[in-house]
Amino acid sequence: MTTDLLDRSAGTDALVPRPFVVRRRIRETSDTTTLLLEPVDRTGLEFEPGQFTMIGRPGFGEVPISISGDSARPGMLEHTVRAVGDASAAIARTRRGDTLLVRGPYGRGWDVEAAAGHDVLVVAGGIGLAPLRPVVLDVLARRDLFRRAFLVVGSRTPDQLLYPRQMEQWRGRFDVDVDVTVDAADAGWRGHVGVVTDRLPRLDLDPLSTFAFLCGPEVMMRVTADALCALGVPAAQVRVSMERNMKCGVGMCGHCQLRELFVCLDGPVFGYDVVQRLMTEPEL
Amino acid sequence: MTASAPARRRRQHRRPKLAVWKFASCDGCQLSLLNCEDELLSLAGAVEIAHFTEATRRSVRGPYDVSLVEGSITTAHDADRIRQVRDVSRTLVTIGACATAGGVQALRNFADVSAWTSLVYARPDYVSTLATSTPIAAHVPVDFELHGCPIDRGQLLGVLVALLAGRRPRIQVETVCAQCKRRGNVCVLVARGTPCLGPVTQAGCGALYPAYDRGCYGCFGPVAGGNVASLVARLRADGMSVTDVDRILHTFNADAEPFRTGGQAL
Amino acid sequence: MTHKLDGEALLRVDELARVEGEGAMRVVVRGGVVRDVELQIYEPPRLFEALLHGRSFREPPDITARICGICPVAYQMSACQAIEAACGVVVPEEIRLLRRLLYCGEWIESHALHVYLLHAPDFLGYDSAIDLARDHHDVVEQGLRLKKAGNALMTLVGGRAVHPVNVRVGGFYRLPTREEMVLIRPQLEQALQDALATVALVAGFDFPDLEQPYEYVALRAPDGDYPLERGSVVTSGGGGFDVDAFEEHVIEEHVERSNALHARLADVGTYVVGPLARYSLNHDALSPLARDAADSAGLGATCRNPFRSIVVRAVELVEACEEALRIVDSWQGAAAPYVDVAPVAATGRGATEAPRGILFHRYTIGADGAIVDARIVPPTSQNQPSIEADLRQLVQDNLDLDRVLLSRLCEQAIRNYDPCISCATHFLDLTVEQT
Amino acid sequence: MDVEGLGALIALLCADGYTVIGPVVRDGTVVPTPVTSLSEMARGVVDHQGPGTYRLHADGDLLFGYAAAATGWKRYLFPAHRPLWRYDRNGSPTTAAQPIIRQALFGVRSCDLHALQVLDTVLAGRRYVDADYAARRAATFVVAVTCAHPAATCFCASMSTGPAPQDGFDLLITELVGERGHRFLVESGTPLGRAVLERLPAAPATPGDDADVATCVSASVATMERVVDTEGIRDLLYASANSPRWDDVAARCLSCTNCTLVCPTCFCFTTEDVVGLSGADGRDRMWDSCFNADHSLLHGGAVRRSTRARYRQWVTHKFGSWIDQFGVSGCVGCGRCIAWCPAGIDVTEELAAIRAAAEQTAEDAP
Ligand SMILES: Cc1cc2nc3c(=O)[nH]c(=O)nc-3n(C[C@H](O)[C@H](O)[C@H](O)COP(=O)(O)OP(=O)(O)OC[C@H]3O[C@@H](n4cnc5c(N)ncnc54)[C@H](O)[C@@H]3O)c2cc1C
Ligand code: SF4
Ligand code: SF4
Ligand code: SF4
Repeated sequence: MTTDLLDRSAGTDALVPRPFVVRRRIRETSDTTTLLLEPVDRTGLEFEPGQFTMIGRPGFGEVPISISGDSARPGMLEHTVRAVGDASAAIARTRRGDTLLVRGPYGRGWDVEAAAGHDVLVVAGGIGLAPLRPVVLDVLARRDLFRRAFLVVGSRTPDQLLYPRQMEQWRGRFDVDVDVTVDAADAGWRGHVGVVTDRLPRLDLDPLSTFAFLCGPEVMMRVTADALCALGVPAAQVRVSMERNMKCGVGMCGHCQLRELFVCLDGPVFGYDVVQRLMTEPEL
Repeated sequence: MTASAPARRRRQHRRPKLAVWKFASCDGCQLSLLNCEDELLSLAGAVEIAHFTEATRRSVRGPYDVSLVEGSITTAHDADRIRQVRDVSRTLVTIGACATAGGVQALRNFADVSAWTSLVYARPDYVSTLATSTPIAAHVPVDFELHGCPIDRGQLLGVLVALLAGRRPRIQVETVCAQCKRRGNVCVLVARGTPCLGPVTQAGCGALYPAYDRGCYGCFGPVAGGNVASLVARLRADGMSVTDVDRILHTFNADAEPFRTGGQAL
Repeated sequence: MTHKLDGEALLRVDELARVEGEGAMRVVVRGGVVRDVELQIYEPPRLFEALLHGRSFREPPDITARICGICPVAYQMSACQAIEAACGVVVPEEIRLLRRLLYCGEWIESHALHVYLLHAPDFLGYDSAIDLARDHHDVVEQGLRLKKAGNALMTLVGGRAVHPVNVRVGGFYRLPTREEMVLIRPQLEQALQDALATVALVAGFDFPDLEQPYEYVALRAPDGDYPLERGSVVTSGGGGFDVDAFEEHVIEEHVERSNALHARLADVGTYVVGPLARYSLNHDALSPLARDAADSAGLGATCRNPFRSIVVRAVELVEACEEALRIVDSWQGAAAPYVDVAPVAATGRGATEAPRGILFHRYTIGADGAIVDARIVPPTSQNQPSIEADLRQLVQDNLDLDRVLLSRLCEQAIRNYDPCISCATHFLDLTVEQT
Repeated sequence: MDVEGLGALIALLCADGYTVIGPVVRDGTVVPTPVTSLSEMARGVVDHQGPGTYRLHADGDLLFGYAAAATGWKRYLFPAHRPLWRYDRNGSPTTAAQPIIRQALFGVRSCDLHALQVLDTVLAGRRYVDADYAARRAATFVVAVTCAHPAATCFCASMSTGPAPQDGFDLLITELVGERGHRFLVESGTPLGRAVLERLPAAPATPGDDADVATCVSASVATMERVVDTEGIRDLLYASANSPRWDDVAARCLSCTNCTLVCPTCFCFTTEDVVGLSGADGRDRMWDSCFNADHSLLHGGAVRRSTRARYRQWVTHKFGSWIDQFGVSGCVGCGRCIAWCPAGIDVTEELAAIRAAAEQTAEDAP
């Protein structure tokens, strides 16, 4: 018998969720909703930008969702959820007062600290802006710690853009360069049309002193990271947030493995130097 | 959200209407619903059983929220009838091998039906039947298919519960082997050389057969992506004849790909 | 407003409910006389006898089970018996008892289903058991409990309730253990109590008057057993023959309006199989408890009112529960789960008492074990002519009845036979027609 | 000690409140099953294993004359299906703690001892802990057995995980036959084991015993047929992501999950919300496999769609990335995946072929 194991069995069960109550819901786009959740036991959820929770609606299953709120205000848990399947749709359509079940926060975040004293480049595609919003909020809150700040946001169409009001505020600031591009414009769109990589040259980056944080579809991250590396940004200074199937979020269920990496524990945020090879191998 | 709001309003105002329809079949799958003895009355409280001839003479007019369809299409009349059923059903769920794969009666698809009819009936001219037995999905769009001959009671309840909650039913795609190992059965193929279709059959029965010391005969149909050719190679290597391989693949899901090719799959 | 059937009238029920399968009824009345009665079976043909051609002689228990989800065990038992007869194999006593136990499970399940879910609502004026449950929750609960016990027994011996997997030619794949047998005992004891309560319940129903002079045909089992898994054929006319001579005595005809075949007894004509026949020809073989229950329910030694078949089924529930308990208590295991059966080029016949009556199978097997010829005579096709005769009599006797009520009465009369249309198709729409 | 001595050990463990789980013959195989006496356990049986086959024959009178049990001990520590949590009376999710029983695993071979250590690391040795596993493990007494009769499928010697148990047991039994009769040498590996041993009627070990054990072990190693060349195996696999051998094995692999579910170290699980007619009740957890399509499912489809990718994931994880993740190999050489693969796929053969293919490519390269 191993006594140390006995000690370990006494801890809280990582697989048992805590109930949270939906306090506010903001409809972002036709399929995406931001939820503000309050823990029933009033114990706030301290997190680092880039971390996620395992969140479920009773009876519908549990899925990993990034925390999209302000890490300086942990009392209210914020998630932006795109309804793509059963679980996410069920979560996205909860109403004020409904209970959701939450475990976490889990995973390794963006490590914004590391970018202190450098230029910060945030590139987001679609729902990818959700895990990056805490980065933007953090950088803006401690703006003096960083050099230049760029935010490049790509969206399929103008009406699919997340957080439009906040984006307006950020655009209004002189200490951050906000650039929004869409794949397909509508009549009222006066901004850019094209992919995010098209926007990189005009930024006039200082490659060696740039920290880039990317999140979006896997191909978009790969193409952007490759473009940045080609510009001379060290791969270790390019961070991407990976997505894999997760049943536990704590490195036990085996589902999120990317060869030797557990995306839930070792990531979801990785330096591009770590995952570049793994991202190019199909079906890994 | 917009998509769910009408569903919610509906639920508040009335219970969803459930209809059960029968085509060419043995009634076993419908019976599985009546076999939910512990849940039957609460189920009847949660839904309005609007049409179910095996259980009630009252039939409430459609449209129906959920239609469970048992049986395959073997007559021209039934081919018309299933279209009418589809028209009055919001969600149509097919239940059982007959409805999802044509059933055991689809063995006619491999034979000469007029010869068959005269074998059974003295006056084959009195019998109107199609040359084939085809699954419902070959005639109308189907929202969800529940496999098995017969279907599993637990899976049926799971599907109904999901639909009641406004959720799409989900059944894990995996082989009978996976359930067999979880159950702690001893593999009859490996330990006895008993022919078993478990490695290529969709799970659902709870790996019943191996627990009864016989091989799986595939009544839940082929698992998606199953490698029938490799299993046939093993069965042949164990000394099974092509005829016997054909027989084991050609039972209740005979006309489902890739069971259809039978011993030729190699 | 009521509509009576005067002059020329047509009474039709297009979709018979609470029967197993699809059928309809049509009765034509002209000048106050019933001219034509038809029970139509539009259950599409599934051609089982044909698809058995060329299959292995080991397959009929699994394949023919799929003829009917309500009485798969009956098909498995008759098939095994016929094939074993062809191959010259007699299974050991313990295997026979285990088969009888499995069969008890099916009787309990099937009878409970029919009595409570299909037939009782007619007597109590409800559309279904679910409506009945709204006013008489305990009654329906009792029925479901009984049904569940039957299913549990089938699951224990057969692996599952619908299309059991444990039956094979020569016996079983796996024997239930002594512990498993002991575990089911309390459920069977409760079932016996529920069965006795069922007799008391249904004995109190109102039964329409109808006495029918039919020839009854049933099995008689050796050793004073109530017939289930074995026996030879006897008739109320005093006749009798071996199962092997079944086809010499029973003639099946194909009737145009139906996908089912009608059977007649040579020299006699219309006959009836099922609970009424079985009970009337085997009253002496009932257990004392079942016989007492029948007595107290007012059933004589023979019963000729088809509406009272519900009481007979209840008595048979008592018999089946008791018999199951007896077998469970005496179970000592068996030397082997099955005996080896090697194919023999021969023809074999088998008949057992399905819940709805005699189910006959005949197979001719080739030396390689492939089936050369197969024939199946299910109970419902044997009863179809009598059902029509009952309807003719009922409509004639009740022509002054309101049309809706008459139609209901006819449906109820059809349900007396618990017709299993899925079986008969190899079988119903209730229509009385205005011409 | 003699056979009676072993009987006394089981009686003692039972009396101490342990549920003794020992190897029992069931359906023609040896399966760990709860027992109350030695007489229920397998005896005088020998196993014949090969790719896709397992047969048991009566032979001799040995208690441990066969290799590791057909199914491992995993399910006694990591159940195939267990409730994770249920709602408590206040509607809060609460651990669905099942009563943890004290159990004695009787007859654990060296490969399975290593497998337990692997699971200890995976499920209870890192930041997050499977509390249920840890509790079960803490309540487990391990009686190991020196493996004297490996099966044709075994290759623990290659994996440095056997056949002689080194640690991780409370008691260790070595079955010896020879001039001095049929006897059992029992050693303790923990204070707890020693305390049990001291209460048993056993003669103290004699100087010759150690030599007899050593002979027994070397004989065992000598009979082991299969080998895996573990030299640089992780890098080999990482570099072989596009080996043509994956296509070859994919043609045979049924993607049936048997190999992963019999493997004593595979730990993948999935979860499922438990819902009744009256609503959600809680959540369950069950064994899953990387051979299932749903395992790598993302919105839009599975990452590993092909059998080729799934087989590659399994082998690469077991023999390669496991080392990066947990510092040890994920394979303990028990050979179960070979015997219980319906297609008879032999992982040692596949590894050899992958190595050969890699060497071939290296040669071909200028
Ligand atoms: C670390 C991380 C952070 C994420 N953050 C967000 C976020 O902030 N907002 C957001 O809308 N989405 C986010 N996702 C994606 C989200 O988890 C999936 O959209 C969701 O799991 C889909 O599940 P479903 O049941 O609705 O879809 P279905 O298609 O019905 O799912 C089927 C199965 O696949 C799994 N699955 C499907 N898609 C994914 C996926 N993309 N990632 C992981 N598992 C998947 C589900 O768990 C389930 O097992 C994140 C994913 C990860 C891994
Ligand atoms: S699938 Fe099988 S059980 Fe279901 S109705 Fe058809 S024959 Fe009967
Ligand atoms: S390797 Fe063998 S056991 Fe594993 S999934 Fe493939 S066929 Fe099944
Ligand atoms: S990979 Fe195979 S041999 Fe290795 S531990 Fe797992 S089952 Fe045993």
